[in-house]
Amino acid sequence: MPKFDHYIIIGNGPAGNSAAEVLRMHDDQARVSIISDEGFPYYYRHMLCEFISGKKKEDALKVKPASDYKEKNIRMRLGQRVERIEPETKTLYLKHMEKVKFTRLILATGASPHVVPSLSRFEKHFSFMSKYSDALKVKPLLSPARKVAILGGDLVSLKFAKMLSAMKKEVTFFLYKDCFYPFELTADMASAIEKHFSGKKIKTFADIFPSRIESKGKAFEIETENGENLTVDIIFCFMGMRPNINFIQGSGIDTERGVLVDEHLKTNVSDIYACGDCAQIYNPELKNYWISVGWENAGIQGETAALNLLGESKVIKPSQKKILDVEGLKVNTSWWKEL
Amino acid sequence: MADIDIVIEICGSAGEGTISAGEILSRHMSSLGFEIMSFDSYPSEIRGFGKCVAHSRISNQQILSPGKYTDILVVLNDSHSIPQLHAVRENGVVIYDSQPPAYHEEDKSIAGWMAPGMIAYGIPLHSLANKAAGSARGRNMVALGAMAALFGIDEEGFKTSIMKRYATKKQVVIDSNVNSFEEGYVWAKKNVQKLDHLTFSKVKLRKVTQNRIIINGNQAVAQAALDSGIKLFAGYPITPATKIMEIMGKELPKRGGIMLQTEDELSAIGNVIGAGFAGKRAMTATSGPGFTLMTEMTGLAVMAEVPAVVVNSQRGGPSTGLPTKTEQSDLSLVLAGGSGDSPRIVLAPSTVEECYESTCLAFYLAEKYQTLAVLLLDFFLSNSIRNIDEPSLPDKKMLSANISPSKTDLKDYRRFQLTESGISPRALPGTPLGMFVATGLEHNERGKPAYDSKTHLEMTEKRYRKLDGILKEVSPPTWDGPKANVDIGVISWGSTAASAHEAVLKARKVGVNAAFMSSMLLVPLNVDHFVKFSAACKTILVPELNYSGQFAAHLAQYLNRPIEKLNRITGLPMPSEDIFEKIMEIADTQKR
Amino acid sequence: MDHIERFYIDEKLADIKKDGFLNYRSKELPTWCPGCGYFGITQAIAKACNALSLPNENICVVSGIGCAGRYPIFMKAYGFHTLHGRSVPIASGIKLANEDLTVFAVGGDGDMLGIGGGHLPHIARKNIDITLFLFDNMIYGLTKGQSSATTPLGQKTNSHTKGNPDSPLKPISLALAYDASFVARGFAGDLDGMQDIFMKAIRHKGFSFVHLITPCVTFDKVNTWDVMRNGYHPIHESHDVTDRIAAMRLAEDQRFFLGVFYQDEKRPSYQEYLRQIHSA
Amino acid sequence: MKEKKMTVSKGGKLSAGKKREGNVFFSEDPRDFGYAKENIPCQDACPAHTNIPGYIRSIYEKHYGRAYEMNRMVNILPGVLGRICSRPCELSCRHGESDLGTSVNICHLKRSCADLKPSWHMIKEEFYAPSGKTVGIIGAGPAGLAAAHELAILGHNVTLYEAMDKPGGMLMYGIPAFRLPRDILNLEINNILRMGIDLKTGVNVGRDITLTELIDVHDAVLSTVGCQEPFNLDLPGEDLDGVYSGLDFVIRVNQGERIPVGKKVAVIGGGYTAIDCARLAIRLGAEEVSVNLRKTETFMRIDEHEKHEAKTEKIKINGLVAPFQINGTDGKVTSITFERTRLEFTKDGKGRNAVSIPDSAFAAPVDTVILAVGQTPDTGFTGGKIELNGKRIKTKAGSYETGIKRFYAAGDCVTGATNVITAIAEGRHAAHEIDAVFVGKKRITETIRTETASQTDRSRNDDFIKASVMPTLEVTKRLYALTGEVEQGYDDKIAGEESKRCYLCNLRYFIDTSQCIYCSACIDVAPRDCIKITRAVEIKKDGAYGELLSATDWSEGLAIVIDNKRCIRCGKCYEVCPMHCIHIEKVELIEQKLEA
Repeated sequence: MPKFDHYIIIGNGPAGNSAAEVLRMHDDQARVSIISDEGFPYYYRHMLCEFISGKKKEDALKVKPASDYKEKNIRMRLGQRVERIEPETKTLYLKHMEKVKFTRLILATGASPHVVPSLSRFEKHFSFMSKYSDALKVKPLLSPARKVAILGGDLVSLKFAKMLSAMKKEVTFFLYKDCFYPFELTADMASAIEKHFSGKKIKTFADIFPSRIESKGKAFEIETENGENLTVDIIFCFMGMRPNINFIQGSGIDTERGVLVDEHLKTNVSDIYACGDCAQIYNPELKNYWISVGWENAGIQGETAALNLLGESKVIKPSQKKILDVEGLKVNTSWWKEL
Repeated sequence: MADIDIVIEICGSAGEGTISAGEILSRHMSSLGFEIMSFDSYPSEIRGFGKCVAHSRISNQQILSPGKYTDILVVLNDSHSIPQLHAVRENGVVIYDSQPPAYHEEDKSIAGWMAPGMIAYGIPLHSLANKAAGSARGRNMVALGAMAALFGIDEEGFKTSIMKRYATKKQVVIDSNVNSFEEGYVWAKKNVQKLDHLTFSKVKLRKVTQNRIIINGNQAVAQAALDSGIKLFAGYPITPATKIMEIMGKELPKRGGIMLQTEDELSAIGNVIGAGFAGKRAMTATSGPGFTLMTEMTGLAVMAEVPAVVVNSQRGGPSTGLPTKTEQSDLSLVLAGGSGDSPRIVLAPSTVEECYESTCLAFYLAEKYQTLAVLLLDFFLSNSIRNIDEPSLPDKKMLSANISPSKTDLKDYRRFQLTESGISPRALPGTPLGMFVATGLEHNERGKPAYDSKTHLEMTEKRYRKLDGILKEVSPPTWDGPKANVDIGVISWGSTAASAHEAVLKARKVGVNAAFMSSMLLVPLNVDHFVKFSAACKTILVPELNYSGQFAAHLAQYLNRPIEKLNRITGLPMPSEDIFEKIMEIADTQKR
Repeated sequence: MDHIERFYIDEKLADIKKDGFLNYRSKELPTWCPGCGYFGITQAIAKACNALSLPNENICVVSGIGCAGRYPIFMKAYGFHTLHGRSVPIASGIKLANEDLTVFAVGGDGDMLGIGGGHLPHIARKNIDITLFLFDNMIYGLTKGQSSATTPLGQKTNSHTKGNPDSPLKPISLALAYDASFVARGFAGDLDGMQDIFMKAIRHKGFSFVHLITPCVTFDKVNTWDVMRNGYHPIHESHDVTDRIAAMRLAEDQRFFLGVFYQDEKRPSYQEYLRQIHSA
Repeated sequence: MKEKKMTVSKGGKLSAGKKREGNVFFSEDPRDFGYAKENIPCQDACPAHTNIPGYIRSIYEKHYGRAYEMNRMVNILPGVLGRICSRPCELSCRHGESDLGTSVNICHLKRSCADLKPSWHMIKEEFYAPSGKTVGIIGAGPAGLAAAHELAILGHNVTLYEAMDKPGGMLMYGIPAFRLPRDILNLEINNILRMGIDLKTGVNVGRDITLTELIDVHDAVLSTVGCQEPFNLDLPGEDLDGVYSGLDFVIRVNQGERIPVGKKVAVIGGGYTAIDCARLAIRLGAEEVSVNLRKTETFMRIDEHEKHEAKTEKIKINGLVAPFQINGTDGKVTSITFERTRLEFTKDGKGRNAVSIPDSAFAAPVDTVILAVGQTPDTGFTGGKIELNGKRIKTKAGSYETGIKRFYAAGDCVTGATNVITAIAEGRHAAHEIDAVFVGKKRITETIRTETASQTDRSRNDDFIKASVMPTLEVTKRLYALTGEVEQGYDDKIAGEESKRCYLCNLRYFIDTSQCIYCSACIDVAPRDCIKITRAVEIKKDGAYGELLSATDWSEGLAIVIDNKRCIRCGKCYEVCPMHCIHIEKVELIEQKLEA
């Protein structure tokens, strides 16, 4: 009997791709489509730093060649944005004015950089490093830049600051405890980082916000809360990530910080699943909701969501705590971010 | 400094400005110093549901064929463009409307059909056009603007090209086009992140030494006719030859000539024959269906020995067929159409340059040999726009070719005198003592109807003898490649010949021992050269745009050997890529 | 207070459905340019056929080439889309073979007066009972805007960029001169007027020549809807349609008139005439 | 419309269709009401049925006074509502449809007509002759004020009994001054009172005078006491120091008290009062303020502007938590224990319930807890003689009359806590009912007024104007004062730009089917799929039109119809129609006052 199933995955990151592969592996009949608003094919996000510094070329970023999708008969819709989901009719409304029907849907939309509301009025001055398109934007700006400011902080930003400093840039780091990602920075970790940075001649402001940022020609003037003034050529913002769920709101799929799912990664609407950085899951151990962080975990969630979509009932659990190396300091963290 | 050789296709619905966008693009790129070859395909409905494709190959190196694979597809109409996607390269670029007025149902949007490697840029063509000019008409210009921004084409120069194109229109039309372009440019610059690597901005261009003109086959024919001293053009509108008439309507009166738009092709060729009889150069232009009508009268020109130049720009299929598609299937009609044995001149140019050259030749030969000359173009060649070096004008000898009777001749004037050359001195009306009667009936040397077997044989032989002279007037066929021990010899004609030539050059580059031959003059055919060429080649391949292999069949009677054929009737010009593949396939077989 | 009558679309739709003129449409949406006058003519033909309750299967529409050549595709009837200008002979053949059919010959000014103009005098003087609809938009639309046989003198077209050097034919005068037994003119923007004419033309026993004025919205920016609407006047009720000289005077008047110019009901059609002489 | 034969006019020209200039038509046909409901969604969404396209057009024409009056016809406090309205209209604005951009800032425009009306703006009220009847109204909140105004116009003597010192009710006491400056409020209240309304403040009905006494002195008594009684969560620890009820908190701050709130404040609840409490707490010096919801932000019944301003002021909104108990030492709050919740569908499958997750309790340290989980009416003043609907006053179905004769009730005390614009609408409607009883017939009815209109000067460019942002006070300047108004208002330039964005949904474009030749010229120029070859039109149960069903088959295309629900009034079709058979009408839902 021919099947008319159409499984759609929104999002072309590790969660979306592993979900697509699992679906195809277990079901060679159904249509499988990935829709992504990014124009560039599935890439290694962590290599973006190397990409903008010129160490890695564009092709090295690609996780797999286009032919792989052709062989697996996975339809790829790049550069297409889903504007609205209508679960009653199982229809997606795309920004370029196309309606697409699904029989089952996996949301793997990932997350976007967050800017704290008090700084949101300066957002237009900030550069980000979370997507390939960000990197493309930043790349030509970076080489002529001499002075760089970094706001917030996460593991990538520390690595990035080190890299910039090695590129002989003058780096100023505004280190915010609250915004550190994916965990809160303890005081001793913060001071260790400060110490480490001063060794690399990176100026650090700890928990001091800019109170004014203005563009002056191609540069930016920053006035800090404690009255210091500095001029920089480019400002990077690393204040953690927020799940990409805006377009889901109002559809009847429940969201809070992320898309609310149960331990099977099912949303409140039947036939719709969520996984990866956009999913918000309750965990009894933590007595809290959590959101996945990181590449591998997204992949595991993608697989789980796909298997459950196909009728299994696998339970997702936060993995064991893991030790991360932050600038020489051993830090215990898990792969989740408490909300 | 890089090289570039890319194909851009703009695909839309008829009436959406698809063709004009393509034209502006080609003209602008040519003005920058690029080589271009572009052509359009469009339906016979003016508006409505027909599909239009403006296809341009743009390169900084020589181009002989239009290019089979698309590097950039610009989508003005999704449903028409979906079938065009198969020609887009694996990592090609697709530009489409991201803001049409209503939702596409699933699979009606091009966005759903793109292959995984393709790069898609969604531009809100509809709303930007609306914003720029208050209507969606300017979507084509928005698309051009976006292309300029994406592929590094100078904005200001492009705007000038647009203004030039609409120079004769009202200011509001010019403005809305330029504004739409601007809107697309600015939007794309601001909002589109470039993921491809195609750019015109860093390309090394050849130095332009000679005056270059942008011209299509129809224009070249019209220009050559004007340069050859045409005095009357009579015509009836028919795709794809209409443009020749329109140019004549504009240009001919300026030179003291007349463009006569007749009520039908019967009348058109009648007027041409009338003018020819009176000693003036005249021409008509038509396509297959019109030529079929004219065969009522082509025989009259041959029989009455009146010069007449007829252009047949071929379209597809029998009957009304495929009015807006290209094909080379009128060959048999033109070689033999009409009643009785009627020798005529048939010239088939293969490039826009040759369109000019062959038209000049047609006027010269028709006048000198007092017969019908048919120029065989095709839809593609008629509409294929090229930038070419300005052609050299026909010389004095060619401009005045009539062999007039001498005083001695006039003493006892025999208009249809049997001569060695087959040419009988022709008196023009107004010439004292030269009066005669021309007729479509078989006649004797004086023009009197005569149906006896001797006269009919003598006169038929006389008319055929003209062909020997004609053959000597025209340079022999092109033979490119080794003169002996050739593995694969490719023979072609008309527009396909250019593609074939390109394919042979490419094959030789990869080490295949191939040679190429083509002849602009199809009747009379330089059989000797073809026989020699054939003898030098292990395999002969004849690619052409018809189903039955009309030229291959025509050649076979002289070559007396098996001929490999490559036939296409897709309605599109012959891709050199297909010929190349065929050559490689044959080369493979030969090795085994 | 002057109350206006309200417009309720559900009632209107019900009225239209009940009316029945849609039965004379095929399923195909017309491909003419939006705004084309041919839509108006199409509408009026459908309404006339409906008003006369003509059985669809007894209607036969024959056309040539051109924009009007598409017409049979959009009408629910027997249709024949033939060669350019040759619709009249084919239509005449059909009528001569089966007198029960209502036969329309449809064509534009290029088809009927240009390439096929030669056929016109002959069908008129034979008085074969077909109705000829001349869709006259005064230009060649399908070949993109060249002068046609009815393009006004001096009008700029794509073939005559300095102005059309040929005087236009006067279809009404021609038809009168050719001795057509029914001669009328309608305007594509006047639905009621056209319907009235069409009903008379179809009922008429003999050759009916209906000249229809319509704008070409794509290629003719001179003879536009509004220019036409303001330039044509209904024939006054007092006109005697049996008076050919009066009709000729109207046809040759500086003003353009709409309505029935001439109708000779007494003259037998070709087939009637044949019967008469053979039964005599 | 009748089919018209072509006639020769005086100029010898043909006339295409019948022009219908200068005609006005009134209708009570359900199709017309349905049309207004579907096609003028903003007006329909407004509980008071404010003529929104009408007043926005007046702003565009710079007739701010007229715009103000258009509002005042149904809403006597435009300057107030222009600031604090919960704007149900904007949710339904057509400009906010997914492919059209964002809604028009209707509320901001309402404010701008109040702000920008000229100093010589003159009010014209039309009064009915005095009736000699008297009405007592209990509570001078929005519903009471609206009712008083309407009754005064209808010729009745009104006495307002207000328990507090000043009139205005929740507007005066329940909304912080940084959202609603008091001078604006006083001005508009005085505008009502100067119509001869007798205001008695400081009168507590039930204590100073009984309801029975009141009914005796008046021909009718209307209760618009609103909701004053905070909901109780009955949490353990509610009696601790540092625990406040939200409404109480706001009223006390509004009366000038600076309540000490400590560093960490947890607000429980997700309504306007909750957000107001949180924003006041920040202004009172709190460092960390959170708003805690049982469900999620999605289910908060406040508009996005307020949410955004709150977040800008660093207020955290926490979802999926249910307060379990309040903990303290020495009678003072120290922390609050929450349980995590998860969402479940309600029985009808549309809403959500928050269900506590077992074993998920956790404690958060706080200095102050503000319980702002809603209010109910306090019906103590009736002395318990009245039939109730829960805690609300019960009225007869479809009426404002209570179980007691000549005693009416309207507004939040009947409906439960809603919003100001609903209260105003309720007050007016109650006044109309009382009037009808006095007079013996309805003197004010709703009707659809249709008028022939001409083409507007709206251009397609106007559709691409971005929504104008409301200028706001800098965050740093906000937090140190309790009164500084955060939103600064549009100037006439911004208001003009914003007004251009309105699609003028009150204009109806339609095709006269008797003249249409189906040429699709209109469809060709349409900017979206707003014109259809139609095979049928759905009729809804209430008699209104539903969707147009398009025909793909020529023989089924009954008519070409403009779908006014999709129309964005660009006017292109009107311009191109060769038959001139597209007509424009202005359709308005209006109130008609009957006159002898």
